Amino acid sequence: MATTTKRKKAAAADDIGQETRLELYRLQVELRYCEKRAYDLFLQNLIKGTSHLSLGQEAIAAGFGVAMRPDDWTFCTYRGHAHTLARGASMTGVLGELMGRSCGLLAGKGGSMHLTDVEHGVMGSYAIIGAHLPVAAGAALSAQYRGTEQVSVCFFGDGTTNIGAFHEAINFAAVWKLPVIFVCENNLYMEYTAIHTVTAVDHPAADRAAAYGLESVLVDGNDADEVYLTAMKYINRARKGGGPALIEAKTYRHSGHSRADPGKYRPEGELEKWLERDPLKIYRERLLQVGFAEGTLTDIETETMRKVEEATAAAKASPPPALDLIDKDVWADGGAAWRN
Amino acid sequence: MATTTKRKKAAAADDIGQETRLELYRLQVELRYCEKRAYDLFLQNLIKGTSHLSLGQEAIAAGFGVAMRPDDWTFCTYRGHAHTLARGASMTGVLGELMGRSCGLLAGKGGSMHLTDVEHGVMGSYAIIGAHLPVAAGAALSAQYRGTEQVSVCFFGDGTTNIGAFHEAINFAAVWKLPVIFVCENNLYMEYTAIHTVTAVDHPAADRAAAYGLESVLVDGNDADEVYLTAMKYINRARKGGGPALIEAKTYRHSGHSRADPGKYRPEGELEKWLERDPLKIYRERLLQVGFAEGTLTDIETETMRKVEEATAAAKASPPPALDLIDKDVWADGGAAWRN
Amino acid sequence: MAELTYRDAVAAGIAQELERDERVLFFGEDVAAAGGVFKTTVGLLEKFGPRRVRDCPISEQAIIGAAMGAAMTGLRPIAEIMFSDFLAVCWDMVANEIAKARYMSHGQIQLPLVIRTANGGGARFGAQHSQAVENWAMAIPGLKVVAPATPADVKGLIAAAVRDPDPVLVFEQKSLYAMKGEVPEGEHVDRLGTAKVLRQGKDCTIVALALMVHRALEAAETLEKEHGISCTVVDVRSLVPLDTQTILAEVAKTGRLVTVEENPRLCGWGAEVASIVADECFWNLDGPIVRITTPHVPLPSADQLEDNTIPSATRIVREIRERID
Amino acid sequence: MAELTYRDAVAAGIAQELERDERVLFFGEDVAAAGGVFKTTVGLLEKFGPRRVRDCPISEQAIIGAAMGAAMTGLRPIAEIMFSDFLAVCWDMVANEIAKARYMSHGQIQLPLVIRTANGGGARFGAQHSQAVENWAMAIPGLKVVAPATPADVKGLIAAAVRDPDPVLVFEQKSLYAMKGEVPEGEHVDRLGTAKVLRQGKDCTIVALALMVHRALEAAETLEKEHGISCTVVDVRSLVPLDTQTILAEVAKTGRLVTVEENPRLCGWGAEVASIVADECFWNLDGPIVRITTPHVPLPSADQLEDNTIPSATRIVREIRERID
Ligand SMILES: Cc1ncc(C[n+]2csc(CCOP(=O)(O)OP(=O)(O)O)c2C)c(N)n1
Ligand SMILES: Cc1ncc(C[n+]2csc(CCOP(=O)(O)OP(=O)(O)O)c2C)c(N)n1
Ligand SMILES: [Mg+2]
Ligand SMILES: [Mg+2]
Repeated sequence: MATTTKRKKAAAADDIGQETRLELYRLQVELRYCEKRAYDLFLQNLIKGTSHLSLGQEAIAAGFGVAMRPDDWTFCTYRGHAHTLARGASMTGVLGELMGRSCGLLAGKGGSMHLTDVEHGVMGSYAIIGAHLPVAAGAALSAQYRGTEQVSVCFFGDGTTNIGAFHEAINFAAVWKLPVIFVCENNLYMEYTAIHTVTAVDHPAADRAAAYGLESVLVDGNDADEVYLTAMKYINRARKGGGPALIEAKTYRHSGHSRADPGKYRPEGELEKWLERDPLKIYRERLLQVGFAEGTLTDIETETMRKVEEATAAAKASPPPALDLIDKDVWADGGAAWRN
Repeated sequence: MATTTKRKKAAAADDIGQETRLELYRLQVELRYCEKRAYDLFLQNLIKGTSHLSLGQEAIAAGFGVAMRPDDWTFCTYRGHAHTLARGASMTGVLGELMGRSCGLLAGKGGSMHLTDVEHGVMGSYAIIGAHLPVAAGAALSAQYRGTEQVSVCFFGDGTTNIGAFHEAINFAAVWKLPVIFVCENNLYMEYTAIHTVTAVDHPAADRAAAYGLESVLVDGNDADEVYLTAMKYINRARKGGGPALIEAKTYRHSGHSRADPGKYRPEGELEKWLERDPLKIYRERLLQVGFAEGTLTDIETETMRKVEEATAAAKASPPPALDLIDKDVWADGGAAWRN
Repeated sequence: MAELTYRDAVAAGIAQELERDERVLFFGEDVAAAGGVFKTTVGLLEKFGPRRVRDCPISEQAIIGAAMGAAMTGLRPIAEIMFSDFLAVCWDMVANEIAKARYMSHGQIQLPLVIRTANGGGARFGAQHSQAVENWAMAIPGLKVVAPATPADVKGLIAAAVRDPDPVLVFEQKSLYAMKGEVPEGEHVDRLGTAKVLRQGKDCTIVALALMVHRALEAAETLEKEHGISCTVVDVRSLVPLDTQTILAEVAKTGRLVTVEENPRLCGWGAEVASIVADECFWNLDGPIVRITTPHVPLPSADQLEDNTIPSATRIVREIRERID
Repeated sequence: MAELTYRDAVAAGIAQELERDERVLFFGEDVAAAGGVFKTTVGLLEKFGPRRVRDCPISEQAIIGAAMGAAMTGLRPIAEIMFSDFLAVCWDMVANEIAKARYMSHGQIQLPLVIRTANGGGARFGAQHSQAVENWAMAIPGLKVVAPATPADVKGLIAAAVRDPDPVLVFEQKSLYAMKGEVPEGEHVDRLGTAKVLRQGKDCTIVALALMVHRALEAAETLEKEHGISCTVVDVRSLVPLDTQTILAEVAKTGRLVTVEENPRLCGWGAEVASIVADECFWNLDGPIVRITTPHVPLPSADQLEDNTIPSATRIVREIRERID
């Protein structure tokens, strides 16, 4: 596994164009700023219910977001704000949904755990562990059946590798060589329980790839270049009929599992160690190293912050959803009638 | 894998006492004769519903049956007649249940797919694929919790390795080091579909053991000695706190999946090839080779046939279950009341 | 009209839709090469090939999840769950994912898909292969549910289900597979949400579903001939949408309602129908509402036990004689 | 009497039983070290240690299956399913295995086990974390089902469930976790199968469960004070066994039944109660049976939407005013 990782690191230096690099940075900054804003909005009690942030995990969503074709499909979990934004969904739509406003992506009907933006290929966020892996396989089946060369990308956590649907979906995809990339974001914890205490192997996804005839792929999930290159490799392979991949990206969430969680179960010093490996920090340093000007980066940061402010204002200004939505859209006819 | 198998074969020659050998033979003969009788009883329409025979797979049930301690637990599938008998359940009780008679192990309430004999450690036969793997793990948890050194043995087919509960149960058992042995009887087919067409790896259980931190164990399921020695090894290890094992035993069913199935999906010559490797034939030859007298074996055969005849007669003579059983034993108070 | 078995009508319904629409594909366990364990899909693989008719691993969650993913990206899959009892192993996919996706996504996600399954008892298969679980599905907002009682209905309702833009569960009663009946020649498409009045009477309205329809009809014959009690029999056919207009109208005419349900007692579909009638048709009722159901027990296996657990025509006759004057 | 939150009463109930009986053990996801995502099991690990209070992988089938295997071999496990919606991922274990094992085995297998779960809406968690699914469990023969509405009841019914020789599902309403109430000091064990009459009235009998009990009580206050309509309120508490004696007696007194259900409309527990009353209490009814339920839609997330979907006291008042003279 260590070797795989090294080979990727080396490749990273060469294969990524300058424009792509800037986009990878811009996207990570967007995801970071928007999540931070979401956190502020909780504290102001403008976001009700629950919410699960990807702070610290941005490199994965960004790396894949940049590598995907616009008509590819993303399947997310409740921890899906970043993945949704990474496909180009409107920030106002995301923040609005978190706040339960009518401008929300789902007009407030779904909530933070169910972000969906079909126009941008975000085919839903799924809040029951494991459920979306089979669904992502099904989308891949559809691409294969219709010969569209679309690829389906499915994100999930380390804890998800212990549920039955994980196993069924990956075998199913492997047998039919479906163009689907399963991406395990290993952030070391399920909700509050360390993954190693409940899993029989060290690398909950990578050590299980062989059980589906797949190669073991373990990457540094805090290095956007590495994620991007890995994504490109396996997405392109899947697009050409090479079948599915299972990728484990090691990362860490800076905040608690959800808004209610102060993260007290973490051993002392762990967060600090990972903050050293903050994907944004790593990437900013790398860009400066490879010759980007400080000003280029601060421009991106300023511009992104402006977008976040704009989106926040728009979402705050948006009214709550109309009550008649309650009885809408159970069925394709727009209604909810179960009887005549 | 090949090496593992060879090492076991070599061991087989030395480690098995003569008495054990005879018991292994006797048990295989019993399972074979009883299953054949069950088949005859279908043809006479004395067995209604469905029924799944283990003809050709007897060495596995027998090998484990002989290796287990009386207080160990067995968990079977719908294809569980042999495993139930192998723990000492009454043949009349088994045939009676298949025939829906009041002498049946379940008095006709369960049917052929649910054979249970708690007194003999047969903790149920489960007809929904995969369900009993977690249950077997739970029994093992109970043994571990109470410090009884009991071991739980769970039999299932190759097709079962693709369902979610398989994955959950084995990880769960591995994490808690539970004394449970998962035994995959790989008979090459699910119902009518060849396992290799729906599975991403060649050995559906053995190639997945590593996903749970377990060693890969592949044995010749038609060689009762090999099965017995493997069973002894892993059962004893589990008993001493060494945790679970996942064993794949290659075998073949001589008849169709269930009574309705003529087995037409099999490639020509396949059955014939496997009949050459009939576990009873193999074992009988081996016993003669290592010095048992022909007469000793025919005595066993005659005596077993007598038992089968006796059991058949007893089951046939048994009345159908009393209708008041319908409203009995939903609850521990013996009744079925859902209201006052 | 052609005479077909219910089993062959299933195949004919699927074939009709595969033929018509390239977006339709069909998959499940042992459905392709073997033609299904109930032989309901014989010949489909031969006719439509392995791209459109597929055998799956024993992975119900993957099967139903795949149907969902395929449906939201433009296909119109038909997935088979071999026995309806096994819906329990993929219930999350059915009840939490498929049923809710359209609503939660504010209408962005469409799920034109069909789940077919062999439902109900009578084959001595025991408690895990004989359940009538149509009420499980009925209880979930976002699912449409049909349970056809005849060859013509099963073909026509499968076709309607495939063409419907929403997820539909088709409960085929496994004891009916061998039943023969007339099926319209050529294209046959029925309508979801429509009950059928099979018989008109004066004394009592029997509302039944699937296998129970036949038993209700048999009971109604006997009641008429031997006991002078004249019954209307309504075949509900579709639980969601529910044709309450027909049910309420027929109950209003006779003043009495008897439901005959194969599902076990508690929270069966008959309870829902009873509660609707007890509200909206209350002033037309001349006496108590009677529910005849499988008792609230798991289904026993032995033939005599099973036969005395699922409602029989005899039991329907007896209960109606006792309860309806 | 001590004042406890519903949340702390859950922990107290589990602790009482762990203390009393060495065969009891408790496991689930994030329940031990973290004390549960709803903080309902805080302190149990510290008090009883990791042998008896355990954190599990995200493997609901394994968790419930393990509870089953442990129960049939002599333990009395309590398993937690974090949100009741997740029962769908292990529904086979619950509905097909646990519910049927005793019956199928002709009484050989005993399953004294408890499944606790956080049920219901009100927390803006959206359609997959807010369902009231007590009717799913009620529909399955072989399961006992309770849904306590107060801290005292949740402690006492958990204790009763643990001591019961049969499998019991305890539906805790997650919006009630913060509610405070008096709980008897010392050992407290309630009885399954008993409803409670919380208020006597003349005009109408409201039958409610869990969170809806509080809304029914509030509505009854308003109806009495502001509209001169006097209502009986019955807290069902236990769906299986169901205390039909109490329900029938209370409906007979007022002549009217209104059920208030959090579950969505079709096949809710209220339908079952309505059908029982429409049969056995028909001649005592003075008017239609009214069911107030969450409409038959998945639950929306935004606060205003959620508040207008689950039955509120205001809606109960309005419907009763419209329907009861
Ligand atoms: C079937 C199911 N079980 C439990 C939960 C509750 N739950 C929500 S998130 C979570 C932890 C998931 O951990 P992981 O897969 O590592 O993802 P992460 O949250 O770390 O991104 C759990 C247990 C759930 N949503 N679904
Ligand atoms: C969840 C579930 N899906 C499907 C079935 C139907 N079914 C019964 S046996 C069987 C094949 C099982 O194959 P395998 O595990 O190899 O066992 P074998 O019958 O070969 O012993 C299937 C698909 C079932 N009982 N349960
Ligand atoms: Mg995680
Ligand atoms: Mg097999």
